[in-house]
Amino acid sequence: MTFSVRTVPAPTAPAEPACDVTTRLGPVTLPNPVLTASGCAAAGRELDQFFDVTQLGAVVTKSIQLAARSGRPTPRMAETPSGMLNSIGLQGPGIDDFLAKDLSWLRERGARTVVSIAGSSVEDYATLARRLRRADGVTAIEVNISCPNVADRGLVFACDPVAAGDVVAAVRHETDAAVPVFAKLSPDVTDIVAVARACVEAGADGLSMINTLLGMALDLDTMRPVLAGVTGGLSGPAIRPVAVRCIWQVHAALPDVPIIGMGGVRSGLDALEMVLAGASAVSVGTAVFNDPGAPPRVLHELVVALAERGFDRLSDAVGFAHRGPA
Amino acid sequence: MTFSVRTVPAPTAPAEPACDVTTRLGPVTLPNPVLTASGCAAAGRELDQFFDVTQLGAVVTKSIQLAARSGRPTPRMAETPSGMLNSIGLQGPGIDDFLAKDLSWLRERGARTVVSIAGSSVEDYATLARRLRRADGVTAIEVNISCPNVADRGLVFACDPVAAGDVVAAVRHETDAAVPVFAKLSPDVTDIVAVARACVEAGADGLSMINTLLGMALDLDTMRPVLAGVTGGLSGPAIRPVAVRCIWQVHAALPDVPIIGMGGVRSGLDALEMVLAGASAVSVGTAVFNDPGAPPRVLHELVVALAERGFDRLSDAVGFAHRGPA
Amino acid sequence: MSEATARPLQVRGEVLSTHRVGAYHHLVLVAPGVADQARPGQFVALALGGPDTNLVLRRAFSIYRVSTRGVYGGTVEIIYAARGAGTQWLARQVQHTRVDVVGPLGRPFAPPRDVASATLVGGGYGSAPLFALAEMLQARGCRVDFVLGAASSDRLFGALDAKRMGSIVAVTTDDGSAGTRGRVTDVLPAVIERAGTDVVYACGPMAMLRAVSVVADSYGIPAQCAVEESMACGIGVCMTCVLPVRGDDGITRMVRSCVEGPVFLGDRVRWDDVGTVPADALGAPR
Amino acid sequence: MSEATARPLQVRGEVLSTHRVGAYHHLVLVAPGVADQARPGQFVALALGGPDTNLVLRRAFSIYRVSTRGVYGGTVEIIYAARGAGTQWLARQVQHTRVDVVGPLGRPFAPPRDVASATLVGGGYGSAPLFALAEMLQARGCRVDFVLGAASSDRLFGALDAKRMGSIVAVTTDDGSAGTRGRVTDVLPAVIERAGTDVVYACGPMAMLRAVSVVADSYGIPAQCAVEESMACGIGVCMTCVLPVRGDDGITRMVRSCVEGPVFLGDRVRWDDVGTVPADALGAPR
Ligand SMILES: Cc1cc2nc3c(=O)[nH]c(=O)nc-3n(C[C@H](O)[C@H](O)[C@H](O)COP(=O)(O)OP(=O)(O)OC[C@H]3O[C@@H](n4cnc5c(N)ncnc54)[C@H](O)[C@@H]3O)c2cc1C
Ligand SMILES: Cc1cc2nc3c(=O)[nH]c(=O)nc-3n(C[C@H](O)[C@H](O)[C@H](O)COP(=O)(O)OP(=O)(O)OC[C@H]3O[C@@H](n4cnc5c(N)ncnc54)[C@H](O)[C@@H]3O)c2cc1C
Ligand SMILES: Cc1cc2nc3c(=O)[nH]c(=O)nc-3n(C[C@H](O)[C@H](O)[C@H](O)COP(=O)(O)O)c2cc1C
Ligand SMILES: Cc1cc2nc3c(=O)[nH]c(=O)nc-3n(C[C@H](O)[C@H](O)[C@H](O)COP(=O)(O)O)c2cc1C
Ligand code: FES
Ligand code: FES
Repeated sequence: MTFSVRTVPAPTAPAEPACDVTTRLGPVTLPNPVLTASGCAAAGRELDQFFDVTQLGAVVTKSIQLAARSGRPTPRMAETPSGMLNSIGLQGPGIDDFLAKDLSWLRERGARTVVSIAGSSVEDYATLARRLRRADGVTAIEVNISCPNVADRGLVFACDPVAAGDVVAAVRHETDAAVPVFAKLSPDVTDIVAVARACVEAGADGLSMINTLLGMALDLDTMRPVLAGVTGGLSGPAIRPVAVRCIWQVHAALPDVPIIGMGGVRSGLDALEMVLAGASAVSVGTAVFNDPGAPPRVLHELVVALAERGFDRLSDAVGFAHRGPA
Repeated sequence: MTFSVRTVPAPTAPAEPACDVTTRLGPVTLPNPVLTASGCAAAGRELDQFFDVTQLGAVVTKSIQLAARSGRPTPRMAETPSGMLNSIGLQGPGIDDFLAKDLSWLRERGARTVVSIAGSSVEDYATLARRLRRADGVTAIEVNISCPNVADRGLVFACDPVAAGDVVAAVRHETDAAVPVFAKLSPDVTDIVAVARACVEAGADGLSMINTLLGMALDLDTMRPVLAGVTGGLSGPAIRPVAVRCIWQVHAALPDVPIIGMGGVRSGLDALEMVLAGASAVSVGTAVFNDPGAPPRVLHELVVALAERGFDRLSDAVGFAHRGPA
Repeated sequence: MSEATARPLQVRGEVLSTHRVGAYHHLVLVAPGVADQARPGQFVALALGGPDTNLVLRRAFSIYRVSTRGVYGGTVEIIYAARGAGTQWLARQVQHTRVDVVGPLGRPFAPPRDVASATLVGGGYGSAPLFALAEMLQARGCRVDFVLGAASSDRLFGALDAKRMGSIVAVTTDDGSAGTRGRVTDVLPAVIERAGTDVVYACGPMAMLRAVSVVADSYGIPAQCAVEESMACGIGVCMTCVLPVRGDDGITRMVRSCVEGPVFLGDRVRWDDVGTVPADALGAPR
Repeated sequence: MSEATARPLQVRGEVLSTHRVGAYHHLVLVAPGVADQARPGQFVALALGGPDTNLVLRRAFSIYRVSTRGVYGGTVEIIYAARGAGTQWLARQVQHTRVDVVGPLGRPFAPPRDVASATLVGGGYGSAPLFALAEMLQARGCRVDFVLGAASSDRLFGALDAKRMGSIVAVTTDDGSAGTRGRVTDVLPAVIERAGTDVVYACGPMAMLRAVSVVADSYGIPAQCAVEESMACGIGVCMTCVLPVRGDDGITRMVRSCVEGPVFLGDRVRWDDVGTVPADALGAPR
């Protein structure tokens, strides 16, 4: 609560929704639009100590790969003005451990789960999707395409509409039609609408945006990069204007494609900004590090903010800023 | 001084340099590496009320176009976490008025001047360069290529290596060899090194980076974009990690090309970070709005920081973080 | 306040005292040097938020009063509404907090060439700069009348000062909680007629300034209006604070309200076009 | 401090008092509930900087002391060095400032199964958590000795408390301004030998912990070391705080020091490889 937020209503349990906050993400309807962000909530268990994770629209898991990964050396983070850099390097268990320990816990707990997957080849992603098809408790798949493509000299999939489309098509092909596939886009591209379009044409049910911006910081004592990984991903309130712009542009170009918005959301008003720009759901990432109670607080504040503005339904607010008040 | 800075030595006049801070920008040597940023200092006159602008390495002027321009409607700005959005729309006098009133004042005042130019066609830029060739008092030209190219459906020159190179080649062709031409790059591209390379191959003596990131904010009362121009440029401390990364990447790829670094510099330590990443000079932009005395303060703090780290010459610190302490 | 317009200063100020006045806050800042140069209608720009703030822009406030003498070697006073992040931060500060002050900024109200009857119109905290102006005018032998308006009585600032200084003092509130229910322009014509007004001075919201201009125009008298546009720098370098103003040559330009204003002649400002770039403005897109 | 490890709480804390102790600051926070659960070696994570801060991450601090009773319904005390932006902000706060507190976090020091002779080694503010530990150990009948080290005497924390509680108290400073000139490990062997140490508990900089581990190893006794790694979340969700630790199965994993630590067995931590991913670690790049 001492976090920098634009409004701070009493941090109580979500109020009786004054408006219908269910939200449709392609074939799936969530009870509300507030999710965690991949890599900022592990697989939900730690946050469940602070609030009931089944209260959220869904838990989005840390991106899972085929095999266990140790990630990058430390230091893995640097604080920056209103933001942070991270270079975790996707440390995590492989898909087997994830299914056995994390997904099963989430399912038993009764949480909805968006499984984020990451790979270094189209085949990796396809295999992960195949494994998930046989698993219970997958509400949606978020395809983290901000990974280097080993087949293309390490060029990040998300930076190339063709490669991005290939990954999405492979995942869509392996996934049950009832499970929506969301492609997670990187803002570090010249034309995000082109990548968005390629993903949708390849079968993505929706788009998640934005992933972190590539950034870096130097340690002025050692005079070397702070991060062992040299560059890292910039997240937090600092990037929110970029996230809102990306959501706005893509919603303008593809108004029927559901968007999960993220990037610097700390408060219900920040979430509302993304909804008005075109997001059907909102993920809370870095804000969790400052306030483990942020996701339910954001939901509560969003509900209040929608009601104050006379919205009976969240869906009426999605993309409202493109249309303007009547 | 109450601005958010990483260090706050006494805000006095620059100390006797403990180290040689002259810096080479291609054919030109400046007495020190701290400049203003284009569009954040008008043409120097207003700041001269707060400090002696001849103390700076150079004044970088607001981007000048052929004809006078009224810019965009208001609101033209929005504050964001540790940053701001602007959509000024390059309001300014045309080149004639600029030469008659602004450049002549700067020359008489004894300031070094980097003239920033902007256009909407390659021919515009060439014409501007031709006009400047006949003018006295132009220390360098900074080519603002973050402008829509009318010949290419409004695609921003800086987003396309070929278009960027065309502009630079045209300006270089019209400019005296003794006057360096710097191309100012946009971070909103998939591969900034490719654009940098194209500019250098087209004859740029150096590169300025970064221009603002494309961002946007919504007004949560009106539920419409805050800016009359809808999207705007994000600047300020929030973007510094992106700027440092761009400087780092380009310096790594083109170590002999001088770079003017900018993006969120508030203090001498911020400037040092850019120098260590590869910048030979540093522009102070948004920080001036908070602290009109920022440029000389940054210079003073940079000199102190260099001396504290045992640098006898600024040039030894340029790109030092790529090499690491011996 | 002194008469000479000099260059603005940047000084390390300090909060001397702060207290509430109705819905507003009255802040006294030690700001050596700024006071000596300030003229009525000018403003100061304050850097708010402390060392680790995420606020990067200064905030502009009209100068309410200054004192150039005394133990503090010069104080500047402002009246402000705590609405957004910066002003809310300011409202939490206590004595001795350091606040970087830039000022005085902008063009002040111009006194009439001859002795004249002046009507001063203020809306909300917009009345703050009018009292120093009144003092200056009275020192020059001018008659001074006031019209003060606000949404409600707690947003009415300076009615007592006005009563002390003004010949006529007319007060309006939107909700009728003080004075006449209505707008300042509902009562302004009557005041102008009774006072034989030669010049109107106004400070307040844009809509009020526009309406005041229309009334003054209809009486063929000039209105000097202090406008409030969003400002990023306050010193003329950023071009965020522009509005369309007709020049002596009849040409409309997008002029910076921080350096060419905040005080403009009402009949020069194209009130209906504020927030747009009129098609006939210099350099307008064709 | 209570014995049960329960889930961490997030509470709206408040500064009760703050004062300097040598080069450090001693902060007493009202944090209802946190105190009741805290065990020696655990830490709290504080959100610093106020409503408009540009600081987005919490800061971790070892719990120095708690009090579960009294009018404030539970206080937590920490000893901190004001170095960066967050701790400098904290040092400027006075009574009543609100500080959001998450805690207690992490795995505490494990008491020995049987009555034992324990040597507690602290470096700088790292000695802060050792006094509550000493109390707990003494309550279980353990002998407690202290080795406290610091760069200089002003960075030596708790020497008086140590003298009150410890059988032997050895002090070292790098500059010789207090105790023996040198490092804690210069005097640790002698203490271990005199005290017949069964277990070492240590908290301080990484280099110290590593050296203490080596000494303990050479005596064949366990060392419980509380590490300090950069943490973004402190609650186990971000993976920034990892270091290479050998498990019961002999396999090295990059484990989170915020939830699997901060207390580790010294011989399990691969001190030489901290800051790297050892090639034989689970999931290391091939
Ligand atoms: C010449 C001038 C004189 C002024 N005099 C006074 C005065 O005497 N008393 C008073 O209470 N207010 C005055 N204002 C308005 C005052 O500047 C804003 O209330 C203040 O900037 C709001 O800051 P905030 O941090 O509370 O709001 P935020 O919403 O956090 O501000 C965000 C940004 O928008 C700008 N902004 C927001 N509202 C306004 C506004 N109304 N006008 C200009 N910029 C704005 C801020 O400066 C800041 O850069 C004046 C403005 C100008 C231009
Ligand atoms: C388990 C644990 C216990 C600690 N106990 C204490 C204590 O009792 N007393 C004390 O003074 N300090 C303690 N520290 C270190 C304390 O967290 C840092 O001094 C503090 O975070 C620095 O914050 P800053 O705002 O001053 O520095 P900044 O440089 O502004 O911090 C920037 C970021 O880096 C992180 N960071 C910086 N230095 C450290 C560090 N040494 N360790 C971990 N993170 C760091 C910060 O948390 C923040 O996220 C502890 C750290 C950990 C992990
Ligand atoms: C520490 C950290 C780890 C992250 N890990 C992942 C990840 O594994 N997969 C992914 O798609 N995004 C990852 N992200 C990006 C976030 O999901 C999110 O897109 C980004 O941080 C912007 O949102 P925020 O500003 O709310 O954090 C990570 C971000 C952070 C800060
Ligand atoms: C209000 C404003 C106006 C700007 N105008 C220009 C311009 O005319 N030409 C240009 O090349 N860059 C312009 N810029 C970009 C700056 O020169 C600079 O590249 C950018 O703001 C990043 O630096 P900063 O964070 O220090 O401001 C402008 C920036 C701002 C904030
Ligand atoms: S506020 Fe910057 S030019 Fe007026
Ligand atoms: S600090 Fe986030 S996992 Fe340990």
